[in-house]
Amino acid sequence: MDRQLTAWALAAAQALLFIAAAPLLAGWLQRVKCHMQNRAAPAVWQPYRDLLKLTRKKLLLADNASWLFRAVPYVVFGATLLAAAVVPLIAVRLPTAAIADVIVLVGFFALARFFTALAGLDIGTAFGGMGASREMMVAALAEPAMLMAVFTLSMTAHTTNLSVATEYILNAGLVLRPSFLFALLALAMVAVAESSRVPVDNPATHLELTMLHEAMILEYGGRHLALIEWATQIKLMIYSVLIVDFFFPWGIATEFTAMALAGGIVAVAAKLMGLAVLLVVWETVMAKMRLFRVPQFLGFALMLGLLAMLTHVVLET
Amino acid sequence: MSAMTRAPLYLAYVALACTLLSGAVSVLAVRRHPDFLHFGSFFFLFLSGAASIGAGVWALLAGLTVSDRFELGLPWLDWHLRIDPLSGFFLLLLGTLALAISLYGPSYTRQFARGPAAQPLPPLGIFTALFVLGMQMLLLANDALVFMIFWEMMSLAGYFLVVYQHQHTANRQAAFLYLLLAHVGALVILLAFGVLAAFGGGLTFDQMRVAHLSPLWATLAFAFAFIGFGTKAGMVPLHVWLPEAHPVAPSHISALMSGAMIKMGIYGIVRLSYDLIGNVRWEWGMAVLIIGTASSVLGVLYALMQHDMKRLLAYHSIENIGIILMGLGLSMIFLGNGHIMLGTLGLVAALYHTLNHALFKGLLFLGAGAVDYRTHAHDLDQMGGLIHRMPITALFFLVGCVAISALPPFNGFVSEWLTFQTALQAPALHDGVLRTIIPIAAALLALTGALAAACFVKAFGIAFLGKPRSRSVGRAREVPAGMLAGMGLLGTLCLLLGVFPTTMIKLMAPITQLLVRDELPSAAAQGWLWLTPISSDVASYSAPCVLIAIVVVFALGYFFLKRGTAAPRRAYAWDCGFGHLTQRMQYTSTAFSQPIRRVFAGIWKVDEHIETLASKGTIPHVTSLHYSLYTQDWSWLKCYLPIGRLVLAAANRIGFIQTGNIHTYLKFSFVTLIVFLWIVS
Amino acid sequence: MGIATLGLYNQAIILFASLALLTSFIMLAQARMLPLIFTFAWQGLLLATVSVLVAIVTNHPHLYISAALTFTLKVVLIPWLLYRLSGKLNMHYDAEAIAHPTLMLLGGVGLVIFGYHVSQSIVHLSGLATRNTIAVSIAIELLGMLLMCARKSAVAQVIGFMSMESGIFFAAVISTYGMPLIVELGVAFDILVAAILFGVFFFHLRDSFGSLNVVRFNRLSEANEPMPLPEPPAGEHP
Amino acid sequence: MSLLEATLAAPLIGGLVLAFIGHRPLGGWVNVAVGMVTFGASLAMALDVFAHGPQLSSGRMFYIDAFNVYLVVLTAFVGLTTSIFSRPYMRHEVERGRVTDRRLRLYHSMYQCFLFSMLLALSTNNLGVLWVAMEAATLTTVLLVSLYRTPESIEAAWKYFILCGVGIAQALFGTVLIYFAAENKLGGDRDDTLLWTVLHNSGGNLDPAVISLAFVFLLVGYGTKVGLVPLHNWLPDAHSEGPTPMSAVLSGLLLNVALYALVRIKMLVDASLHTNLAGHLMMGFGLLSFTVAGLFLHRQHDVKRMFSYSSIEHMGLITFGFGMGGPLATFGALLHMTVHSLTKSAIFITVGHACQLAGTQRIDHIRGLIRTQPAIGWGLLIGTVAIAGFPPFGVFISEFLLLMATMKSWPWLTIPLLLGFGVAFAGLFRHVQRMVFGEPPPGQLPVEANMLPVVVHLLLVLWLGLAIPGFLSRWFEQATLLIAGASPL
Repeated sequence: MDRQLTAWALAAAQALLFIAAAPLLAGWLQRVKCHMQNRAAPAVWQPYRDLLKLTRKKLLLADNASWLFRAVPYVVFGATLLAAAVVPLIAVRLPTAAIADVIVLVGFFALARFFTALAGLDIGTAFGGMGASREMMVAALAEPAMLMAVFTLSMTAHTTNLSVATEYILNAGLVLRPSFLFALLALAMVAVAESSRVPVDNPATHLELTMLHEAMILEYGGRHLALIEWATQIKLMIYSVLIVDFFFPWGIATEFTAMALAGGIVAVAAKLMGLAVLLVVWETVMAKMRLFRVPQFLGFALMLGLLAMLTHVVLET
Repeated sequence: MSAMTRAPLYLAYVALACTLLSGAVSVLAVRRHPDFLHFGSFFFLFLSGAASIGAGVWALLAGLTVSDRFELGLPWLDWHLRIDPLSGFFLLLLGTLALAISLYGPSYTRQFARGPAAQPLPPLGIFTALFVLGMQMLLLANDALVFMIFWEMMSLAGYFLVVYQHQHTANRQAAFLYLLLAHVGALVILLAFGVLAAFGGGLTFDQMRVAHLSPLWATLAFAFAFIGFGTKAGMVPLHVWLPEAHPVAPSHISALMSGAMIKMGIYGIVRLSYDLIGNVRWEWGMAVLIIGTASSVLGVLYALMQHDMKRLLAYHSIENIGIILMGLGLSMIFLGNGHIMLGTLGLVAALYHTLNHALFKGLLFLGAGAVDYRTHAHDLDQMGGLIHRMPITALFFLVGCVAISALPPFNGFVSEWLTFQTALQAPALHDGVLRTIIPIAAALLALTGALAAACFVKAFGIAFLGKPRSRSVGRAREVPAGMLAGMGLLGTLCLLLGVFPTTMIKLMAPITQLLVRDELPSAAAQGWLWLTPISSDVASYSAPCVLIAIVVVFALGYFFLKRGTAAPRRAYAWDCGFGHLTQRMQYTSTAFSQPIRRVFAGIWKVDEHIETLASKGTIPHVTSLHYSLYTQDWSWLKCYLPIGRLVLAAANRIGFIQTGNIHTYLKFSFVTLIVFLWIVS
Repeated sequence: MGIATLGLYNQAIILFASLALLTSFIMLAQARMLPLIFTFAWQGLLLATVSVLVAIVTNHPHLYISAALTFTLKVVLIPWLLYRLSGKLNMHYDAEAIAHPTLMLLGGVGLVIFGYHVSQSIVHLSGLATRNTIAVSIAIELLGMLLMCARKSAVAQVIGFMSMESGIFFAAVISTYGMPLIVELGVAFDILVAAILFGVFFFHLRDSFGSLNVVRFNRLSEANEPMPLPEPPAGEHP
Repeated sequence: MSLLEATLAAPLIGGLVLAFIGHRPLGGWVNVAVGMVTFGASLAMALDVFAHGPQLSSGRMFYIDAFNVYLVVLTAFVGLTTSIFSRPYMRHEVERGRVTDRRLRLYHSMYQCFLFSMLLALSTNNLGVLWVAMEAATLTTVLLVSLYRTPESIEAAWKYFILCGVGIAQALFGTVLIYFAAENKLGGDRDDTLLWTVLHNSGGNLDPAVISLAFVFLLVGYGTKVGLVPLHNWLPDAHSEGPTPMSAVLSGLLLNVALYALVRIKMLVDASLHTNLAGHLMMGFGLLSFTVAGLFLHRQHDVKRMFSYSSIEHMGLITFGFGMGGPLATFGALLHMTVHSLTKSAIFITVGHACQLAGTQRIDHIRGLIRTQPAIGWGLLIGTVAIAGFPPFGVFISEFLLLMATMKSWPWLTIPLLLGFGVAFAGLFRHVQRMVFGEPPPGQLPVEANMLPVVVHLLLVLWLGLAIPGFLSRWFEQATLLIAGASPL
């Protein structure tokens, strides 16, 4: 019973840490990017400042915004928060992992996306409609690709429970699985698309031709925008942590001792920073692609996912 | 003891009696006394729905199987009736929908009592009753004759309901197509029963159960049953009648058709393949899985191209039938390979999704009916902004949209999740091909889910959000309380079934016990909070936690962010600083689906027409531009049209027999005589 | 058995039967109306004679009755009726062009052979010395039908019909010494009524079609006005 | 046996009486009254037979057994209901000036004579008399087909006359041959040799060669009257051009009677021929008629023509059933005979009113019946639904049985059968739907219609569909026992 309590407490703590750390990752990403592009870099804490500022701002709503428009940020944030709560960040065997497995995780993202798109349509602007339409198209292609990658892993681990899967891979030690390689690539491409980074989308622009995600949330401001921005950062972090957990789980805590947990934190931080650097490199060398080349990009991801699954079935069993 | 054990059947009889009464009462609903329909008929329908729910739940809870017979029908074949958990489950489904529409109907049908859409009321009541009666009886049927009689009665009553507003050509054509395919399907079903009867030595289901069929004949019987029932269920490529018939019927009837009638096809498939034929083979499962996958993907893709609200919903029925079939197919594959537990899981997933689809599709059709009732608009591109005019309807419709898009924590998600879980157990199979095909099917299921979400973002966003695109929509009002109650009932059930799946799965245990002699002990092993279909290590899902979490987030947001801040200020939309917005600047449904249309080009037969009108003058510039887009169903163009042409061409060819020249006629009989004489001598 | 071994009466039966067959052929070739009617009457006479002879040979007295019936109907009443009608419709002397007369005669010969072939399987039952005349009766019946198929004039068709009847009567006489009395009377009555009705119809036909050429009676043809084939729908948009 | 004689005498006397007073307003009523007497007598006789089993009249002139007794009742019943319908119908025709007094008299008198000849054909024990009665049925109706004296009607009557005459002549030849065979084997009293009872009891030892020849002639002969393709050409013309009551009785009763004769012959042939030749020929004929007629339904422009093709189709199905033999199929065929004649006559009655309503028989010009006169519209719609084989109407049950029987004995024949059902249904419904629904043409007014017969017929068919009453089912079983030699139970 006591152990149960500690587990739950740890789980809550991890979730809080997760959402607290998300802006930090974004900040770090921004900073590295600026360095790489020879620009003056903002502080790593900049995202926190932005969020705080936004929450303080007075709320301004478009005149025909409906109740849905005002509910959406909370739904989005709630869904993302849940997603964050079930991903093992520093330790496995945490009870919250049982709330939802990886398929439900995808479901949470879908929920968030669904309502964001509705919010985009609510005001009745052309941009909102455009954003919603394009976002749903991208999602429709990204989701099966992601699931194919995830299925490969969960078939290997005989589970869709994230924590259990991570632990399995951890215990299996270093196995050179071609399927994992393909799955990693697929998952990375999907992650790029889903967290609206270059080349699929460009978060740092408000140009009609390049916006996807931004177009939907154009009309938001104040605390609503804060919640959505935060949710976006959490989403990016979730994807990164997923990749880390699935493919380089080493260092994650398997028992609830202070030592192990500290080690877990350090390990995950290091891994995330490394991953961020890779992402920045990628974003710097790539250019934003035309909307209708995105399907080919994601189609390639889907193909990789299928390949991963096939190699798993054909070669590894 | 007997009274208690037979109670479900008696309750079912009560339901039948109430249905008949509801039909009988509506005979009196002549133009002067419409209330006989609005209150009398629907009141009895309400009772009937309640009674069938009672019967179904009782049969499920007690896991009873009660049979009975009547001195009717053929001299050597009485009417055999029987209620068991399976039919109980479908009775529950049917009763729930009947309940909902009996709440919704009284207000909705007022538009037929007077005004421009006035129609004679008695047919509506009578055939609604016969429609429900047909379904109730075919669920209770325990021999082929009764089953076929009421199966056809259901189809026929449905025809009269589809053609109810017969002054529109569309209704007549749709109704004809519907009845034609229903009739052909029924004949094929008849063949399936014929095979079973030939081996079982009789027409009663009990005789068929004990019949021993060789694999070949069993497969043949299954094929007939699958085709016949699939026609009713609306699986690709036998689906063409569905998107024609459902939109033109009155909306509460569309709800009943899409929610209950096509499920009878699923019932038939389950009943025949699991119960009557028995020992399922995995090859059948392959066929069902492939057809199901095709139905789901094609259904949702075609739905995306629709801009008539009810047509769109109808295509989504095809998609969901596809998902159900995928579950069934997986279940058959696993059963055929001897994995009883996984087969059970697939079956549960399929049946669960059947119930869910009944609920949210019924809800959505009722919502579409509510919009139609106030605005008389079918076309999405004329709607918009209804969330301001009809907030409660919008809320319920939104619930339906979230549920059908398989988003947690609503019910659609649970059943699709179970289907995924089943699919992910593919490694348990020995056949490598199966192990590869099944995950691919799962990926396509994911694609379906994502596309469905896109489609319902479009449906809800275009219809309810933004600004009204036509004047009548701008003037809409909220619908009467009765209609809201009907929708509210279904909406609440959508949420409940999504949040408490373990309870429902426990309730379904007797069905799997009956059909595959197994159930899912592990599903609720961790208590009602945790849904763990296989084991807690493999996969788990806790819908209640999800719901709680979202509520908590709302609460926190209220406390920490909202409280104390001033009320938000209203202003023009920013829209990147572009000027005044008119409703014509909004995305239309056609525009919304354009990217997907480009990505999946070739699935549809798309004809685009752009007519530009250039102005006179030295520098011609375009003054007006008219864009029109038709998307057509390939299966219609490539399959049905040719058949129709073939038949008519044959009919035209054969006209030479009737030349009108008496010499020809005499020669016919002369030659016939000579030939026969030659044969016998 | 050769014909020589038969008695005189039987030889006469065979002779007259073959003559009746000949009359059928003549009718087939006969283009003019009046001679056609007379030939038909002659055929009736021959058949009546044959039945009398059979009656004498096999001493079945009631065959005299059927002979009398045949005589009254086929020799007196019906020819007279037709004569009167064709007089009224003043078509005594009109002739119709027969399509491919030789071909038709050859076909007639073929029918005779066919009738013989058919009768082979059954004649052995007959106790009659002249049993092969059954083949002749079948041939007469079929020839009558051929006549109906070939001729354009309604009157000619009626004659063909009647000669079919006489062929059947003939078969009844020589194979089974005639049918039971009541049947014969009933048949005779029916034929009489039929003849009268035919007469009525000649006038109706003439009034409404202006001629008795049956080829013109094709208003009820279905060969024209076929159904249009379905076209692909123009999309869901109205 | 006086009851049977009453049954026969009533229409004969009625016909004679009506020949004098048929044109009076009273005539229609007398017609109905005679029909009632006939029906009452036949019903009483039926109960008598039902109580005491098959009955042979003194002088062995008539023979009533389980097979023909219910056909007699059916004939009397449909005759009665049709006469009820024909009273207002013919009065309307007289008002429209399509029929003069003389022709009205002719009509009423011939109507009864026609019934008489059919009853005679059903109840006689003598194959020769059967032939005579069949020919008489042709002769009595041929003038009614041309009652309107339009060129089309006269042409139709002429074709009817010639084709049926030729056909019936073949039947006569067949009868002669049967007599020939029987007379050779049985010898005995010449007048008995054609008696059905004698022939049937002697069963088995007739000469197969002669019998098979005879069967061919009889099949072609009576088959012409049944309307089997390709001998059917007279049927659509006669049905579409005559007055509607005639169409109702022609397709409701005459076809049945001809088929009855055919089945009787088949029983003889099967008894003496030990191959299944007769059955196979009938199956082939039936299937051909079934499919061809189904196709023809699609290309019709005249509503009465269309329904006459549907009659051909159903007759083909019944012939197929009888040809297949076997208790199940025979039971189905017998049931189908009953429900078809009830439904089809009801449909023709409704169609008659519909044509008077629209003033034409062209399908393209009949629209929106259900708006102008709901009774007629629903009647036509429900009748069509019933004839198309939808439950809960009896036609469904019989077709169900026939399909099951086919599935048992000739599985691969179910495919053409099913195709035929589908094609026929589509052909029938595509037209009827257009006539019943939609907006009526401007100025279309209701007519005086007596829908009682329709209601009664359809209710009976519904009853037969839900539950076959005990006495009727026992009749069918006895008849099945008689024909197929085994009971379906």
